[in-house]
Amino acid sequence: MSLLKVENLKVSFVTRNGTQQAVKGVSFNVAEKQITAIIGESGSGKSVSCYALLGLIPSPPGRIDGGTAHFAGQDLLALSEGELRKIRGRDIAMIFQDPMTCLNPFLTIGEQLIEPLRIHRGLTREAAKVRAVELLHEVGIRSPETTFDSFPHEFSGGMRQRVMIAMALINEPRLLIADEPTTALDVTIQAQILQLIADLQKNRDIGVLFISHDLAVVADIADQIVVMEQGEVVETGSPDAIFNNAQHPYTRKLLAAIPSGEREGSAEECEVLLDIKELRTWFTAPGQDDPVKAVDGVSFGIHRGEVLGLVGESGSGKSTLGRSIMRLAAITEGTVTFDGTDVTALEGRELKNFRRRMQMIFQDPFASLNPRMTVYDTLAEPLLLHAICSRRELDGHIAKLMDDVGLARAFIRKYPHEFSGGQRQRIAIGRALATQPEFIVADEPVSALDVTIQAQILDLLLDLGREHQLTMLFVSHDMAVIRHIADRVLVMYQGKIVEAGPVRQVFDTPAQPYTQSLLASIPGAALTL
Amino acid sequence: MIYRLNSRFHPRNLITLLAMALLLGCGAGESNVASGNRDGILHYGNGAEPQGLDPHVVTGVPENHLIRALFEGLAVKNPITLEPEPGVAERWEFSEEGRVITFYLNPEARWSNGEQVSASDYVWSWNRALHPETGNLYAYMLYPVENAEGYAKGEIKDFSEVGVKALDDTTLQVTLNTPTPYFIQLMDHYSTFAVHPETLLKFGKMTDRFTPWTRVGNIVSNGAFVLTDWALNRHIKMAKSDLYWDRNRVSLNGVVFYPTENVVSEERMFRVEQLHYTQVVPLDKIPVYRELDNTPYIQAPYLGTYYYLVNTDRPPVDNVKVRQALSMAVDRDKLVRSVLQQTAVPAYSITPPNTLGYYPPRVFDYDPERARALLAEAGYPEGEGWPGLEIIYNTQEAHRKIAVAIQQMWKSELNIDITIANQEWKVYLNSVSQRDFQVARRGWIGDYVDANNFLDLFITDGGNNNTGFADPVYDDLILQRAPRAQTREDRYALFEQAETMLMEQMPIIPIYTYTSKHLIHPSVEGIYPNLMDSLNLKYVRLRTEPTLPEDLR
Amino acid sequence: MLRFILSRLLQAIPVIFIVITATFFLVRAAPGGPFDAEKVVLPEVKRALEAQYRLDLPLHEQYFAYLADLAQGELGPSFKYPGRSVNEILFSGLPVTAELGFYALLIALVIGVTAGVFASLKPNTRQDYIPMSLAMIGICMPSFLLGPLLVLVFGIYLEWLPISGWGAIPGDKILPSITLGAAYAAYVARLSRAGMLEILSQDYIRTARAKGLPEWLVVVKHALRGGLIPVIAFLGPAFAGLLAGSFVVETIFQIPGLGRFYVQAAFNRDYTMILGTTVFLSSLIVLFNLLSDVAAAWLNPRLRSQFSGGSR
Amino acid sequence: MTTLDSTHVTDDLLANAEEGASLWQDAWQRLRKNRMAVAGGIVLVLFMVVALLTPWLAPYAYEAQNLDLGASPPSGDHWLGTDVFGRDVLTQIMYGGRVSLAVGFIATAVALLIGVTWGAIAGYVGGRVDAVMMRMVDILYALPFMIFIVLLMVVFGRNVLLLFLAIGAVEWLTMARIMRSQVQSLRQQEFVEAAISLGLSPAAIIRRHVIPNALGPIIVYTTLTIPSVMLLEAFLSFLGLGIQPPQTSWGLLISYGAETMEEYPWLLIFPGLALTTTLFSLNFLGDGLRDALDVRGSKD
Repeated sequence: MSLLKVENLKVSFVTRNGTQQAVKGVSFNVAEKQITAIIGESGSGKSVSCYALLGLIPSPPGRIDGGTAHFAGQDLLALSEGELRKIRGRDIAMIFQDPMTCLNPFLTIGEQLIEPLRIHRGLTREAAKVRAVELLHEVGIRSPETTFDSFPHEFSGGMRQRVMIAMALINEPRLLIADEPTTALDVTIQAQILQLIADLQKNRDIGVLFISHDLAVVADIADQIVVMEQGEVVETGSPDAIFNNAQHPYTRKLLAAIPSGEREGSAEECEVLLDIKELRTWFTAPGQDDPVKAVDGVSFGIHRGEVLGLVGESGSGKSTLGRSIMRLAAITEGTVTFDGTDVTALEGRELKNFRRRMQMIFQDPFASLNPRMTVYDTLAEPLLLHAICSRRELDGHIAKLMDDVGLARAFIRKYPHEFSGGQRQRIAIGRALATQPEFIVADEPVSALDVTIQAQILDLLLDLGREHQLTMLFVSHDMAVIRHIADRVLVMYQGKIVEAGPVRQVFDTPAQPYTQSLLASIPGAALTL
Repeated sequence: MIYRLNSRFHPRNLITLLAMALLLGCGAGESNVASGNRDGILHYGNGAEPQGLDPHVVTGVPENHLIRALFEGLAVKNPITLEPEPGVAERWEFSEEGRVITFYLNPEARWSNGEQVSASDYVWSWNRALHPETGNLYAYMLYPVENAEGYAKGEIKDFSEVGVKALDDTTLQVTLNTPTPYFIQLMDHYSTFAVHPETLLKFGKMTDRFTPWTRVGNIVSNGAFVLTDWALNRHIKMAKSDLYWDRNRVSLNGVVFYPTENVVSEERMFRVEQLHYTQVVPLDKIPVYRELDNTPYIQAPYLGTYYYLVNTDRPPVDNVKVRQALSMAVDRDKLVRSVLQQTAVPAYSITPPNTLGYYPPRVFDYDPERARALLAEAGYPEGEGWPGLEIIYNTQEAHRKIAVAIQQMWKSELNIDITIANQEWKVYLNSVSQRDFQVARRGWIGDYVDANNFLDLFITDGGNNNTGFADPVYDDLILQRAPRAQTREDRYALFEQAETMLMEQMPIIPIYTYTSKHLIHPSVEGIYPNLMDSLNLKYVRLRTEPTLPEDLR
Repeated sequence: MLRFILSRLLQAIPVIFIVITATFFLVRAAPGGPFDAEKVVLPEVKRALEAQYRLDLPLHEQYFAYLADLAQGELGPSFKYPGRSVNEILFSGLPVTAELGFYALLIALVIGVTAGVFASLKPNTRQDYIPMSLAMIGICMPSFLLGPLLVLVFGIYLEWLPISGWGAIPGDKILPSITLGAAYAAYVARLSRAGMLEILSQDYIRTARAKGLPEWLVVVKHALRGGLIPVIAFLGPAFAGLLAGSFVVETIFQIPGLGRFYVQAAFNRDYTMILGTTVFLSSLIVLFNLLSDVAAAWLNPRLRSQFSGGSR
Repeated sequence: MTTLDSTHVTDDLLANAEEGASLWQDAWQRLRKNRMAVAGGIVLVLFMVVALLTPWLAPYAYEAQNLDLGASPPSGDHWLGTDVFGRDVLTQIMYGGRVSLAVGFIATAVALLIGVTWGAIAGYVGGRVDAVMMRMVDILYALPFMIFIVLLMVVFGRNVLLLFLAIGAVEWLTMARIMRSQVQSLRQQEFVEAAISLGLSPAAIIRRHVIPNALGPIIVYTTLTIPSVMLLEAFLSFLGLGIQPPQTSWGLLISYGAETMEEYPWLLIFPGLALTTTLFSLNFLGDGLRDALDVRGSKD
């Protein structure tokens, strides 16, 4: 029995560079009381398809070119905006990817939560509140009465996503569309939210359309999987069929991209390149007395040629630690000794020379590249700044860098926005490598990327690391990624290092409960371990 | 919609609030003129916000209008003939040689608190007006009085040496330095008015400038009207005084003065009948008014001359031939006809024509041929080798227009380049007093109707000379010989002689004689435009009938 | 929050002090004095006047005497209007100008926000171009032009509204408020359009739509508050600027406000008046900038709870 | 690596690289496609060409008066009518454009230069430096403008250069504030951190990374500044600082025209049209430029 039947859906976008077909005749079914997952990389048209069903694509530039979508006896695509509005939030509800941006920061949680009830059912504020509080409780929010009047920023990402889910479920819809609901969350939180969605689906017998780029995520919960590539459905099947007997090469590629295994041949013990002693980085927000102890007394060393993984949830201080080492955050106390020099005291020319030897790769390749500089300019800047080469040799050096990071030379004059996320991260890596550094801090370099791209970038980093004999501090919240790339692991929690050791030791015999919970939350565990 | 907004801030509330705040029943009632005609209230457009109401402190035209409504001098001017007629003084007598004047005060003359206006009030007030600590800018009006100048300059300390005595309550004796034919006229100038001594002393010393004695409720005055309301930059309201000696002749029940700074706005207020009367009319509006039947626009000769000061120490205008050439190349008729819209009379000398029967000599004419010849004689044939010349004027539209027109006349007639520079008022005053200019725009409005008031500007080192013109013969004519002249004819002949000298030397280039411009609502009677622009509100009466011509809108 | 306000007020003290000092000496350096008039002022008179106003003292003594008076809230006597103190003139003009400014801002907000929101809903269509073009005209239309135009049309030809005064004739506040508000309305329109465009592209707007909210509710409830933050930030300095900038409007419409005194004091070299208005105005600028920061913070719950520093 | 190889690489780069070389060339390509912006640009260029060639193009000498003619409405001899001196209005507008365009662009450029630099430094350095710099802006805001202008006149005399300076000096304040808030938000961006970790000096970061990314709001504000500068020029000229008659400018023509709008409407309408047309052209060009410089385009 199908709850939603989409047939031959076509969507295109009219931009000033011409019309682009985003969805090219997609058909799929969502069965009642089941979880259907749509899998595909970003740009595959999976989100656009779902938004189009509810009339949520911005128009212009978006345009639905054809197709039908039968839901409860109506063709959604043929409904007027007013009729569609009655269905939205009542019969079909949505959860979005980023709970940080999808809740209105100016309104209280409660106000936003009861809106669908008041709109669609005309409930009084009081009646709606009773219902909302119940639901908040159900999605696992503690003391919902008091949090009812809180603002979104007072919640963590996971809590906000719970609020979003409560908001979607408040009118007891028959279909829930979840658009990458866990992508922006930490692994441990991700596991909880996935569990919550699965539980709620079972308890309420609703249909769920779950959109994700990560096969591992849906492996545990989906009843049916639809694989999309470039606006078309390439394969549909049960999870068993998809995982064990994938037909389409693209599906196989997705499967292969799930990070697994660990690095072979760990680097042998070498001299210590970077030595960190009792490092503290505290921030004092203006108007507040107590400092935030982001990094609170951390000591460790990194050996030359080693990849050291640093793992922890968001807010654990791992990024601040990386930035402190790079002298991007002001260190409160402690020393960072790089190749025998204490870098915390460097200034001027010495600092500049030190910067040449240490580079950083940032988390968000969309933000870490100057949008107004071409690849050429971006790569030329460090080369010229540190006089790595003369102006005459510049083109050659840049070409070499492009080759190294696997970018076609023809892209040299393009701007960052013209590249995909993975390509941008390659540019960022190229920029970091341009100064021929000895040490690189990689701050969650793959967490903003689709799984398939993630695998490529990790492999690139490993290859380049070997080739250039790089020492690397690899920061991530994802245990699977750390396992894939690191030689040794540090586990960070609330500004302190709680566990350290070789990868195999930490993964096989975690000593701390916190490490254990991190390991338990790796998605698709059944599949890979 | 059942759904109710809970947002604290909603545009709809704003709109309602705004509508309520602005449209306080926008039914626009009757005009000021209509209500004024009914109630006998004159609505008077009075130029800038007055500085104050203290006769010994303020200067300026708007203040003059106000003070003359509140106070009355010993003698006033007939609004038509300008001849002196009784004010506070019923009559006055000259001694034989004309040096001593005895004023007999009207025993009915009252302060607004009921007290009689006494001769000793005048002695006290003139002491105040002249006292060196008062800082009265118009103290010099009383300088014809014996020893007054010395007292004002601090050379004489004892006021009893000054020639003013109260013989009794109603008799005031004034002794002059020399016979001064225009002295009675000065009694109508506010700097010679009496103030009520006890009232002033209640709020401070005699010589204090800034006490609140002129405020509503404090002020005691002796004129036809009393102050009832004074709201800064809004209005000044006066009501008819029931203690004024000539109250039976006063027809108005009250006057409302409106301070306005914008000429265009004031004319528009008149047009929509918010004002009965205004004296400022935008130049370009005048032809429109002239074309109306029964026009409310009235123009009258005025005792003032518009001229250009020439700095006779600065080349090239240190050469008298250059000055003459410049003056002769100004086509005053054309200027008056076009730029000034016939609101002025071409002037060829400093004294306005018919200043109490005196007509200035006409020494030169508009003569471009002669001008070119003079310029060639001065060494600039056809403008060759001309070093340049700058005209400065204070920032004002009318001055600009004249400068632009004259600049072009000199350019086309004499082929010389002129630059024009406007200066902010105080900067301009500074430039003129420091004589930091070549040619500067200037105007002089007579304080009293007598050629002396214009001609004594140019005595050597006179404070208002500013040209560098210095001629002992001229000084002798003005300072020594003219005052001693026995008859009016002799005196005027001496003035003519001096004025001819002045125009031959040409330290100034006269341009035009002012006219006064009035917009008078047809319902107003008794406003008589005159040479001194001296309006006595006690003669003004309002009728309800005629209205503004329809096609004015 | 309280600490932030206190620290800003503390910062304001040196600012205002420097403004006073600089103004005091700048004004004295300007040519022409308060008593210069067209007819020459006799030296003996000038001496008397200078003595009455303390101008005969050495400049630094005048300065310290002024500061001492100021510390007691005394701004001194006006030079131009003898018998009136600067305090008195300020307090007579302030309510009028503040009222005028308030209406003008209200008009600016109502018209500007409405136009800006409409434009932002359909960017790059006629619904956007027309209000935005009007806004451009509003920005370049100086009030010395708009005021007389409004007077001609509504006051003289149509005879709907009074053309001058303030509070004397019913409806006489309408034209000046519109004239003063027009330019600000134009700025508000542009700012709110930009702000709304920014907010309307946020994810949470999509969330609101997904809930099935009607479009007007999406706009009014979810978008407006965030979209107006740039407008709020603009309002503080705008209001302070409005008090100084109302000069032209006050002159055209004969309004007894502060703006006329502020400008004319400079022309008259009314030393105490210039200083008085400047002290007053600089305090207002500081105050209103602070107010608009606080208001912006108050609108934004994130800033409200953990107010992060910086200024403006 | 051999030299041969690197030559080959260079050829390869040049042969395959797509589109132009710099941000500006790229922007130019985009700008050309924006019809309104191009129209605006053409109008502005046209106005500037006319302004430059005015001495040869103008139908009359600009100071030539015909007092007997006086103010006359548009006619065959005088297409846009004459003013009270009988001077040709078209000629006046052409000559006025020279002044207004020059003042508008140069004074705005001065304001831009000072304001952007000041705001960028304050916003980038932050902390105490920022507080001091912005308090200085506050002080300048609060000083009485009129007195300032009068003093300028006295100290430097009448000088058109001074006019640019005076206008630039007041207009840069707002520019500095806008720039500062832009820089403050850009400073948090990862690409600025990346630039720091590359070892770029703060000056280079501001120049290369911050300012290009803040161009959008700067351009928009600039297009709004130019017309207000033109009107400010009229006010200053009126006070005596700036140009003197018979020279004129659009601002002056408009303010004179406003006085007689009832009697001689053409004296207001035509200069007003000139200013408005310039303003709209600027606005379209500015919006176009902003979009063109926004290399991300419509994709995001």
